[in-house]
Formats: sequence, C-alpha cells, structure tokens
Amino acid sequence: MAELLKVNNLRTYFYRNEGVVKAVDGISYKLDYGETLGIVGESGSGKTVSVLSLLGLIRRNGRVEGGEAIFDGKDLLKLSKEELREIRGKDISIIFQDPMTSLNPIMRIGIQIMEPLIWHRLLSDKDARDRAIELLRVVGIPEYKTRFLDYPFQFSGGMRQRVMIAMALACNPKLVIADEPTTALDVTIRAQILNLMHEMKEKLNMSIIFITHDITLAMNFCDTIIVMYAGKIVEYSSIEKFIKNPLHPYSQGLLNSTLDIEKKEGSLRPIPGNPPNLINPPEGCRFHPRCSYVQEICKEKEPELREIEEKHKVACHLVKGGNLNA
Amino acid sequence: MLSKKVLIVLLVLVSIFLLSGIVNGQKERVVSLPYWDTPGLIPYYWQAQHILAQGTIFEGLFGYAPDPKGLGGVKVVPVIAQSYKVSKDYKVWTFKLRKDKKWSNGDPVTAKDFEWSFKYYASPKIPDLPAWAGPHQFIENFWAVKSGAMDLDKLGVKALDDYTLEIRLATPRYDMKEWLCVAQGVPIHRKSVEADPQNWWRPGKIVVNGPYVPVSWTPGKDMVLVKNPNYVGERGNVDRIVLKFGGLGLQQYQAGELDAAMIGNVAEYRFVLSDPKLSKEFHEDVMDCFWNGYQWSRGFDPIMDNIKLRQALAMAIDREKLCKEVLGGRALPLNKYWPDGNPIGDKMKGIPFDVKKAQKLLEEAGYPGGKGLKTLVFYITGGGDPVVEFIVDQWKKNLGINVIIENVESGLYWNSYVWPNFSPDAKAGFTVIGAPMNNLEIGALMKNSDHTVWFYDFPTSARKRRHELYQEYDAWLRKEGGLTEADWKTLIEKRNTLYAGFKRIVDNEPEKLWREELTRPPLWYEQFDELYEKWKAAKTNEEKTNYWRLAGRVLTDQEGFQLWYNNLSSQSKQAYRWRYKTINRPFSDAVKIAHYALQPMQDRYYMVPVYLAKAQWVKNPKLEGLMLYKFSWGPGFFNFKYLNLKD
Amino acid sequence: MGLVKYILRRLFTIFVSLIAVIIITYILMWIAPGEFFNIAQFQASAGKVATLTPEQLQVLIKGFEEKYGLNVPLWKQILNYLKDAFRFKFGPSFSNPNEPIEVQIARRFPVTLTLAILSMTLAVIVGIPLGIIAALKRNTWIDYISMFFSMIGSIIPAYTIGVIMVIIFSVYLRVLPTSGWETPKQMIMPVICVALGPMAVIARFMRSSLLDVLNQDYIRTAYSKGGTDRAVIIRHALRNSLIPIVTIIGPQLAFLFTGTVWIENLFRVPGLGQLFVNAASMRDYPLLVTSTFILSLSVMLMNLLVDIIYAFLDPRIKYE
Amino acid sequence: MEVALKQQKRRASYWSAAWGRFKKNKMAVVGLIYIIIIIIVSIFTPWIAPYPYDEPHYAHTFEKPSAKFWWGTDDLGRCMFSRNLYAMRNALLIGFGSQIVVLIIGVIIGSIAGFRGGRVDTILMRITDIMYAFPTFLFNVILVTVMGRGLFTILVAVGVTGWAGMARLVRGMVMYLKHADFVEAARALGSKEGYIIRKYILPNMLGPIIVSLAFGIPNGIWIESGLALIGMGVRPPMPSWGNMIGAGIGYIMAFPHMVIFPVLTFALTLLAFTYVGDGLRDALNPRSEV
Repeated sequence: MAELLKVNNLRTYFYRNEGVVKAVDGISYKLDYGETLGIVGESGSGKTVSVLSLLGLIRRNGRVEGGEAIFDGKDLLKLSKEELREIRGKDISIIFQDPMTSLNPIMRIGIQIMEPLIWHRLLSDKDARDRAIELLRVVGIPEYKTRFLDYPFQFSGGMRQRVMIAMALACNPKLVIADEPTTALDVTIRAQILNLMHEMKEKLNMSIIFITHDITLAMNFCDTIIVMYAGKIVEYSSIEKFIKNPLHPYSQGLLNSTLDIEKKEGSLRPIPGNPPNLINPPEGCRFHPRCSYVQEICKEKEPELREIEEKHKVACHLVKGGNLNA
Repeated sequence: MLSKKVLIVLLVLVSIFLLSGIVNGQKERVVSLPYWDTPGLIPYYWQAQHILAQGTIFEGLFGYAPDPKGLGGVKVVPVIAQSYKVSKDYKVWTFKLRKDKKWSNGDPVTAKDFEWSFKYYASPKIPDLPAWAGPHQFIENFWAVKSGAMDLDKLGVKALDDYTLEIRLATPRYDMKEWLCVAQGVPIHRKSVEADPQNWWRPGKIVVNGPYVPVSWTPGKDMVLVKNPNYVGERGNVDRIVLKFGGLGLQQYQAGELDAAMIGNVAEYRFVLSDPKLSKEFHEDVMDCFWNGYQWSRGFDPIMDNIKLRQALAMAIDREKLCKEVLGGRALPLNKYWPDGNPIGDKMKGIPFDVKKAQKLLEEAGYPGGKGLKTLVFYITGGGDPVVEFIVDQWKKNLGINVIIENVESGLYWNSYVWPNFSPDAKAGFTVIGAPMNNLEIGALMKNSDHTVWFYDFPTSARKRRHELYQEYDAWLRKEGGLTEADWKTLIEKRNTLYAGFKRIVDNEPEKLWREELTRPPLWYEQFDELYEKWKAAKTNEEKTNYWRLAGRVLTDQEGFQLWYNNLSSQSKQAYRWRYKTINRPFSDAVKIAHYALQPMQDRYYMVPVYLAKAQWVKNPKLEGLMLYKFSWGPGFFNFKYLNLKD
Repeated sequence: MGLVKYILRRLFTIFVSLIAVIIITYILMWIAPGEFFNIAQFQASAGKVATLTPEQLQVLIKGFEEKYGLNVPLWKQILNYLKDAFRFKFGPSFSNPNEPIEVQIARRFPVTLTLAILSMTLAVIVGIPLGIIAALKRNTWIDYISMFFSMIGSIIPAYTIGVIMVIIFSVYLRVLPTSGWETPKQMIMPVICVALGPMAVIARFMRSSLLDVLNQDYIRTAYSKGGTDRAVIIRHALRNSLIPIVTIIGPQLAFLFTGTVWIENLFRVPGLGQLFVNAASMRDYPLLVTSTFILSLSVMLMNLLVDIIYAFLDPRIKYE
Repeated sequence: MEVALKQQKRRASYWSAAWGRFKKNKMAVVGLIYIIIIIIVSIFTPWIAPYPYDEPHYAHTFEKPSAKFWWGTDDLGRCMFSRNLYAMRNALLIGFGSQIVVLIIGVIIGSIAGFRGGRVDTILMRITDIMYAFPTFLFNVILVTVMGRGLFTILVAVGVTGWAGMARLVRGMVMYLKHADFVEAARALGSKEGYIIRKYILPNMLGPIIVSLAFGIPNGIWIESGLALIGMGVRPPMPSWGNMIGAGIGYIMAFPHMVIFPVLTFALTLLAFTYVGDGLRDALNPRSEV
C-alpha cells in the first residue's frame, strides 16, 4: 500500500503561564491509503493535539516546534496558512468529539454541510445543495430532504454526529480524522456511528485516524494502533500483533482497566495514579511513577521506541525479546 | 386631532413668515435672547411666562419703562390706562382706558375685558392661582369668592362703561398702580379662552394685546415671538424675538447665536474681561432689589432663641473678603437689607464685621470659644456653594464652631426649608436666602424680612404650638362630628375665652392701623356666631358637620393669631407697627420710613444679609433697549417692547 | 400561537409589576422627610409667601389639593392614580399646571426617540467594529487602544465632553451650532455625546462576546472545513456573537430616556430627560410618580421586545 | 473523600491558572497596580494630602497649578490635589461599600431563590424583576432623600438599587450547580443544605461573583457622581468627583484646571476598574482557556 501520511518527530508545545507544556514530544508514525490508524491514550496524553497540529488547528498559545508531516508529498508543517487551508476539509477532514458543540447552533445544518464544498470551490451553490442532501441520505438521516433546513438543536446527539460525518465526507477527503467521535454519545448510538464510519470507509476508500481512549474500540476498528502516554508513543503496532501481545505496561494497564465479559470478575484493575504534569514530566520513562514493574533504569533513562518485531514497536526498557520481563 | 393643530400652527407660522417678509419687503430684524424655560403661556401662573406677560406679550393698565434711577431700573407708566382717579381712602380706583388698543386679532381692548379676566382669575375654577403674586388678593371679597363661599358678582371689579374700570379694594392700597403692572394685572381674551379653556394659550391660538405674539414654543428649547400687527403704541423695531432656554449662554453668544448672554460665574467674568472683543460688550448692574445672605432654619430648636448667638454669627463674617476673593468681584458686601446709596439703606445701620465682639457675644451666649454648642446644619441645594462654604469656614475660624453643610435636592430645599412657615424636619441651623422684591409693591420694600415677625421672633415653644395650630386648622376640614349641641359646647367656651383675649389685644394695641386691620369686618367672632346660627337652622347632617368644621377653623385661626401676638417680641411688634405705617402711604413716602420697620427686624438677626449680587452680561452692541429684570426671578431680561436693532 | 400567549403572559406580569412599582414609589415618598405631599409648600417655594397670611394660604392649599387629588387618604390617591395611569391620564404636574403630563410627554417623546435612535445607531455602527477589532487583536496594542478610547468616551461625563465640544466646534471653529434640535447639524454634537456611553458598552460587550464565540468548538469545526479567517469570522463567529448584543441594546435604549438629561440641557434638546430628572429633584410628585411609571414600563417593554427579538434571532429559543 | 480532594486540587489550579490568564492582559495588570496604589493612598490620605480638603486660602483662589498647590486651587482657594485625594477616597468607599451591600442582598436572595425553588423562587424573582425594572437613578434619588445624605447612606442606596443583577446571577448558578454531579453526590451522602451551599456551591460561584463585583465598583462610583451632579451626593465641603466636576465645568473657560484634574483622576480610576473587571472576566471564565 502506498503511503499517504508520514509524521516524523512531531513536537507540539503549549506555552502556559506555568511553563511549557510538551503536549506532543517527538512522535513519528505513518499512514497508508485506506488504512485506519487508532491513537489511544488517556485524556491529556496528546493524542488529539498530535493530529490537530498537522492541520494548524492548535489554539493560540500552542505551537508546533518541529518535525515533519509529509502528506501526499507535501510537508503540512511547512505549508503557508492558505495552502494548509486548501487541504483542510478537502483532503483531510475532521470529525470532532462533541457533536453538541461542534456544530454552529444558529446555522441550518444543510448550509453547514455545503460550506466545505463551496469554500473549496468544488461545486456551485445548487450542486452543493444537492450534494449535501445526498450526503444526509448517505449518512442515514431520515426525511433528509426536509431536515436539510433544520438547526442542530433539532437533532439528537447521534444524528448530529451523522451530520458531522456527512460534513467530513463532503469533499471526498483522502484522510478523515475522527477525534473520539463516539465518546459523547449513548452506547447504543455508538455502534451505529461506528458502523456508519466503517461503511463509509469501505465505500470511499479513505484513510482514517481514529482517536479514542477506548482501547477495545480501537482494537475492533483499526488496522494499526498507537498507544500514547504523556506526549509520547509507547507502543506502535499492527492490530493483530497488539491483540496477541500488548507489550508496554501502560497498554496492558489500559486493557486491564476495561471491562471484558470474557474475563473473570475482579479482573478490573485501574492504573494507579494520575497522568503526569507535562511541564515537568518525570525523568526517565514518563510512565515509571505509575508502573507496577518499575526498576531503577526506568527512573534514569528514557526508553526508545524499539522495533520488537515487524510492525510492533515498544518504548520500554523491560521489554526484551518480545516479552515483558518483569 | 393633533396633526390638525400642528397644521394650524404651521399655517400661521408660514403666513406670518410670508407676511412679515412680503409686507416689509426688507430683511427681518431678529433678536435671540436667553430666557428661563417656561412651561406654558398662561400669564397668571407663577412661571417664567409671567415675566413675558409683563409688557411683552400682554399689557395691563400700567407697565414698566426703563429708568436707570428708578427702583428695579424701571418706572411705572400708563399703558392701557389713560388716567385714573383714586378715592381718599385709597380703596376705590377708577381707570379711564385708551380707546385705540387692540387685541392681536383686531378686537378692541375694553374695560369689559379687564372685568371678565379679573373675575376669571378670582373664580374657584382656577383653584391654584398664586394670588399672592398679583393685585387680586386686595380686591373686595376676593378670598370669599375664591374659596367658593361668595358669588363671583360680588368681586369688587366693574366696567362702568367700555372704557372705564372701577376696582374696589378690601383694604387701602397705595401701590395699586404698581401692582397692575404685573402679569396677573393683564387681561386675557375672553372669546378665545371660552372657546377652548384648555388650550387657548397655545402659540398659534393665543390672542394677546402686547407688542409681540408667540408663534411657537418648544419646552426645553425655545419660544418665538413675532411683532403683533395690531399693536398700537410705542415700541422698538425688532420683528422677531427668539427666546432660547438653557444651553451655554456665553458660548452661544460667542458663536453668534444669541444677542445677549448672562455671565454665570467668575471664570466667565474673567474670561470676558480678558477677551478684547467681549470686554467691550460687557455690562453690569447691581441686583439691589435683593439681599443675599442666610436665615435660620424654621425648625423648633430652642438654640435659635438665643439672640447673642445669632448676633455673634452675623458679626463674624468678613463680607469684603467674600465678595472680593470668593465671588471675584461679582457682588458687593452687604450688611443691611438695603445697600448704601439707597434712600432706605442710607438710614439703616449695618451689621459690623467684628470678630472680637462676636467672640464676646458668643461667650455671653454661653458658648465660650464655641464650646458646648451643638452641631448646626447649613442646608444648601444643588451641590457645592462657595458662599456657604466660606461662611461656615469663617465661623469655624473666627468663632471656633463647627457647622455641617447638608445638601438637599432643590424641591425639598425650597419647599421644606427655605420658604415654608415652619420646617418641622429642619435641624438647628441655616439656609441660604436670596430675598427679593417680587415687584414694586410697597410691602415688598421689606424684602421678605417681615418673615422675622411672622415665623421667627417668638419663643420656640410658641413656634411649635403655632405650627400645631396650622395643622389643626387643616385637620378641621376632615373632622367628623358637630351633630349635637354637646359638640358645640366646648367650642363656645373656647370662643368666649378667645374673645376676652381678643378684646385685650385690640384695646391695648397702640397702632391705629393695626387695630383697624384687626377689627375689620367680618370679625372672627361674628363669623363664629353666624355659623352657629346657620348650624341651628341646618337640615342635613352634612350641612351641620360643615358649619361645625368651619366654626372650628375660625377658632383655631384666632387662637393661632393670639398665640403669635402675645408671644411676639416687643421689637418685632414695634417693627410690625412701622410696617403698617409704611405700607399705608404712597410709594414715595413709604421709602422715607421703611427703615423704621426694617432696622428692628434686621436687629433680630434671624435673616442676615451678606452680599448683594451683580448682574453681568454681554450684548450685541447693535442691540438697544434691553431691560434687566431685577426682581425675584432675576437676573434675566424682560419687557422686550423697547428692543431696537441698529443697522 | 405560542408567541401571542407568551406576550400576553409577559404583559400581565408587567401590569402587576407596574402596580408594585407605583405603590413602592408612593410609600417611599410618603416616608421621605420633608413635605412631599404638601402642595402648599410647593406654592410657597415659588411664592415666597411674603404678602400672604397663612389664612389666605389655606384657601390656596385647598384649591391645590383638589386640583391634584390630594384631598383623599394615601391609599385612595394610589388607587386613583393607578386607575388613570393605565389609561395614560396623569393629570397636571406641579411645575406645569397648564398641561396634563401625558401631553407634555407626547410632545417630548418624538425628540427623545429620535435622539435615542440616532445615537444608538451611531453607537452600534462604531461600537461593534471597535469591539470586533479589539477581540480579533486581543491583548495587542490595537485592542488596548480601541478599548481605551471607547471607554474614555463613556467615562468622562458626557456633559464635560459636550462643553468642550461646544467650545471647540462652535466657538473657535464655528462649524457647528451650539445648540438646538432642528437641523442635522444641530443634532451632531448631542447625538455623539449621547452615543459615547452605549458605544463603549457595546464595544466591550462585542469584544467579550466575540472572544467567547471564537473559543467555541464550532469555530474550530469551521476552520477544519477549510474556512478562511474571513469566512469563519463573518459567517460563524460574528453572527453568533451579535445575538447577545441585542440584550444590552434594549436596556441602553431605556436608559436614554433619563440618561440624556445633562445633554438635553446643554444642547437645548427638548426631550424627556429634562422632564423626568427635574421631577425628582424638584419634588414634583405627580411628575415623579409618572416618570417612574413610564420609565419602568419602558424598561419592561424593552426587555420583552429584546426577548422576542432574541428568540427570533436565535432558533434555539422557543417561547416557553 | 476522593471527590472532595479532587475538587480541592482543581480549585487551586483554577485560581493559579486564572491569575496566569489575568497577567497576560497588560492593561488589567496596569489597572490593578493603579487600584492598589490608590487604595493605599486612600488609606493614608489624611497624611499624604498636603492640605486639609476643606482648608481655604482666600488669597489663592482659582490659582493655576504651582509648587505650592500642585494641581491648583478651586473657588475657595482649596488645594485641588488634596481635594482630589479625598474625592478618590470617597469614591472608593462608595464603590466597594455599595458592592458589599449588593453582595449581601444579592447572594442571600439569589441563593435562597435558587435553592428553594418553587414558590419561594417565584416570589423572590418577581421582587427582583420589579427591582430590575425600577428606574435606578430615580430610585436612588428617592432613597437618598429618604435616608438622608452622607457617604454611608449613598453607598447603601447604590447597593439597595443594584442587587437585582447579582441575585439573578447567583440564582442562575445555584440552579445549575444544584444539579451538578458533585453536589448530587454530596446530597446523596446526606449533607445538609447549608453545608452544601457553603462547601460546594459558594466556592464554585466565586468567579462570576467577583467579576460582577469588579464591574459593580466603577458603576457605584459612577452613580455617586451622577447623584452629586444634581446635588444629592456627599455633604460639602467634603469633595466628591461628581461635585468637583459639576462645579469645575462652569469654570472651564478661565480655569480649566478645576475640571481637568478631577475628570482625569475620575476617568483613570473608572478605566482601571473596568480593565481589571475585563481581565478578571477573561481570567475567571474557564471557557476562554487555551
């Protein structure tokens, strides 16, 4: 498969009054055409920032400090504001987490779907309108013709997320970034949305970066998975290998803290402690204060992301020979 | 409905504009002057329009003409009157009217107009007529008519024929001519008033007999007067007068939007003097119909009974310094009610500025060095008042006493502290007073200082009781009862006691004029007896109660009088006797003896003169005949009939 | 149908509130020191009772009391007043016995309305762009300067600014007339003076409202769709941030009914402020009660109007 | 226990973050410094002022600024600089004092209405609505008339007429917080209402209340100056900016210093409060974060 996006050593820092927050601190990954990449981690681990950085959507006091992001042959980080704008919504679009607040409350949803088409001068107003209606149909809005003129508040949460998806798909983008698209939804709706996304992906042959804190979700949905902790990638693996053998203690912790019906009761084990302060991250392995396997080396030396086997990289001193040697 | 009116006004405006333009065929002479904001044009209310009524839009039998030497800068001249006769007792005045005078609609002005107008003013239909401001109060039976007790026909005004008017008075008045100059002495146009009693006065509708007709009026902005085409008589050459209310006078003048402007404060005064052009257009005059100073609050604190305290305070103020340094030369020091150089003032003794003496008096008053004296309150209105702050500072510095300045909003200030009979809410202390003559009446030579006699110069306890009696007098109107003889019993007993007291007063009062006043029918006890008889004959309970109430009022009134008379200080009594002598003679003679009444009142130190303000203004050098209004609303301009605009 | 019902319900609330406001005003005046209700005192104030004996004064007082309906107990006065007030009949005022108050109001109202509309328009035209610029250039010198000037204009008392303007433009430059209210030229200075206050309020409100909106998720969404700054700000941010501005323009308009009194006096503008504010300090009690009535009514109606407009502009809001 | 701890921690970082955001608004910081300075100056005014505010120098009336009188003198030859200092002190007293009154009435009525709900809420909010509709200026005039003039009565009057907005704010937040998760949790644990208000609701409302107060202070100063202009302000010779400006403007043609200095100090002070208010609002409104 051909390479669509290659991110190299991306670093995004936030400049706060308390100090510099190293939200994303040197991550690298790549994405092929048609591939679905899951980025998993607790809130604050930098997963959202790592993708928003690519599109220049970081808020005022954040800045991309370095790295490169080759998308379709162009380095997104070196593009001018206008060039980047050309890509946003057309080649790369985003589905945001909260459909309640991510739609303009006083604009008819149809118009909002039309906007990317018009802004990128892809279609005339009239054609854009037809396309928007078509998109509404595609994402499964009932009575899509009349609902075209409705306002967001007249939709339920799930329906709004469908609208968001329609909006993201409007220009047939090459890459869709789904930033926790189901987190704010009811469990029953979740499945519908995921199915819809899956369907769309199959149909349109696009790549997806799927950001979630729900590791099981990512394991069900993605081809490749990245586990991020405190602004760094701790594990980067194809999904098959990861399911078979999640190596990093943090990945294991994440898996253990999710409910698994198959496992026996009492197996739910939350990771102790809180995510670290990214202004002064812990020395050595950033996870060491919470790691149950911690050893001296973990506190002193920062582990590198090493390839353990093909398509499986882990950043942990204790992983040796494809096993966690605790 | 409304738009119709607007249309009429517009039509009149346009036609007058066209007429004045076409007929004259020359440039209109327009004069813009500052004026007090007025709420309307009905001449008999005590509002800004009443000054406008005096000789500008209305004319009475007599009017004012400029006279630099005369009191108030004016002299009284016949206007509609041609000649007059007065009876020996100065109670019956007969006027012959000019035959050529016309209303602005062409109707002739006749004696009937006067008779009807005066009766209209006196009728109960105008319950809120400020009668104290006009001549009607002296007309025979006026008060009975006004209160509705007597028929309108009984009012002492009669047109003997179309051009002869007879006015009969209840008491002798030597100054009826002067009184007839003021706004309430002018006639209004019967037909137009009767046609629209609510709106007859509106510009465009109003029919006047003066030299100028109001054609537009916008409260808060301006009023426009144009020449009355039917006017006969002496007048200047100005075709249109625009009276502007408010705004920045001097700046409007500088911008060429006003032909005259009053100077409001030291800063403007100095600015005008320093400006080469303005300084040439500067004029000033002394407002000698006023005295400015302070008076004691009309409250009930016994501290003000102490004359030595009052004296000490009055003597501790450096009036020279005040006028020079605080008022910046915009006032003259004044230590008596009339200034030096005035026939009355020249005969009066001033209050000295003598700190040593003041300190000694304060000590004798029981407050050595100001110790032991309660905190007095000086009431002012409208923010800071440098004069008051100066006075308070002088007292602090010279006598060591502390006075708080209390700022109250103007309505409360004037209504409850400065001018009412008594101010139950006022703490011991003072208010500012600018005591004016309202017009050229003889009684006004007292410049309001006779309040000393009426409201001040008897002990606090008696003042308090007097106030209670006023309230009781009011309360009688709403009392229930009077249906049985038993209710009357107490009243009759009281009547008899009061009668004895009254007899004593009348028998012992040395001043004939005062005695006459007291015994002028109908006498109070006669009224009482009559009411009793009427009560006996009354059929309904309602009538009975009413007579009983009226009788009660008569007694309360008399009780109040006796309380006052018996408690009044001998000095004030003496002053009051002289007041009777003064007002019961012609103006020229009254001036010679007024100081006998004024001096003792001033020496009671309840109302203390401090300075005499100057009126200062700039005016267009081409404008002549501008008259300064020096009476109670002053300073301002009035009587625009003599305005002349040179080419 | 919801709208009519909603308005009717609100009008009923306004009606009840007005009654309460009037009763409170009467009671406050009743307990105020000094003789608020004694007409004779008013008479005396102008009259300087010099030549009148107290007995003669009584006749006048009785007449006054009857003319102004003061010859009945307080509760009845309030009742009588309310009965007439809701038919917009207020009787004469102390300071102007010639005309009923409603006539005075009717004459001055158009002027105040013109002044209010003109200055509010100016305030909106200038204030909103100022606020937008300040918000977009947040925490830069442009922000500070535009906010500084809009605020300084509202903070220095308008009367002071007015006087200075007259001295500059009328006396020295001679380009504008000092006062009056007929020609557009005469309206320039009063309108500017009156507009300064609301302008600052609007600019500041606009700034914070826009900042608030710019932080919303849907703005990020719009950018993510490839919107230019221009498109995002105009189509998404401005429209959303302008809606709350309606809520402050309403009260500001109502404020202009009295807030302009100094400007009216200074520029000889025959508006309502003169009438109403003078009533308070002159203790012209019929006028004072009436101004309270009218002002409360206009504030409440303005709020109702604002709510209706707000609901009209914002599709999310429905009449309960 | 866990919940409370988290709350505690969140709050501490909330305040320090707010302070950080506040610091970024330079004008707000300048304003705050100015306000701190004038507060200190006001405390020590009697020692700082070169002359007593009411001491006249008749030989020096209307003097322009000089070495003896830094900001010149007024119509009685009183030191304008000293008078300005006292005016500032009075303004601060009225500004802060009136907001204390607003705070007390507004918080009590607002939280009772919000917490009790139902009929109590309806009645209290009707009263608030009426207060809101009352023409503030006229109401102030009437109140000052009723209570008499003086610093204290004026600040009470300003407070009594100004609490409606605060009551609404507090009520709205109480209504919201009442159903917030952590409050529900506390209630589920059986905490008393008073305890919940004290421990959970009040601390969470502090931010918006502080912002509202910050804007209320200049408003109070502004109202006092309006009252002083029509002669309803503090007792002369005690100066206030309102009556100094009112007196000074008449003298502008020849003695502009009599109006310039009070206007400048007045405007600067109000500006400072407004900038600080703006800064606080931006800083304490978590929405504007990042």
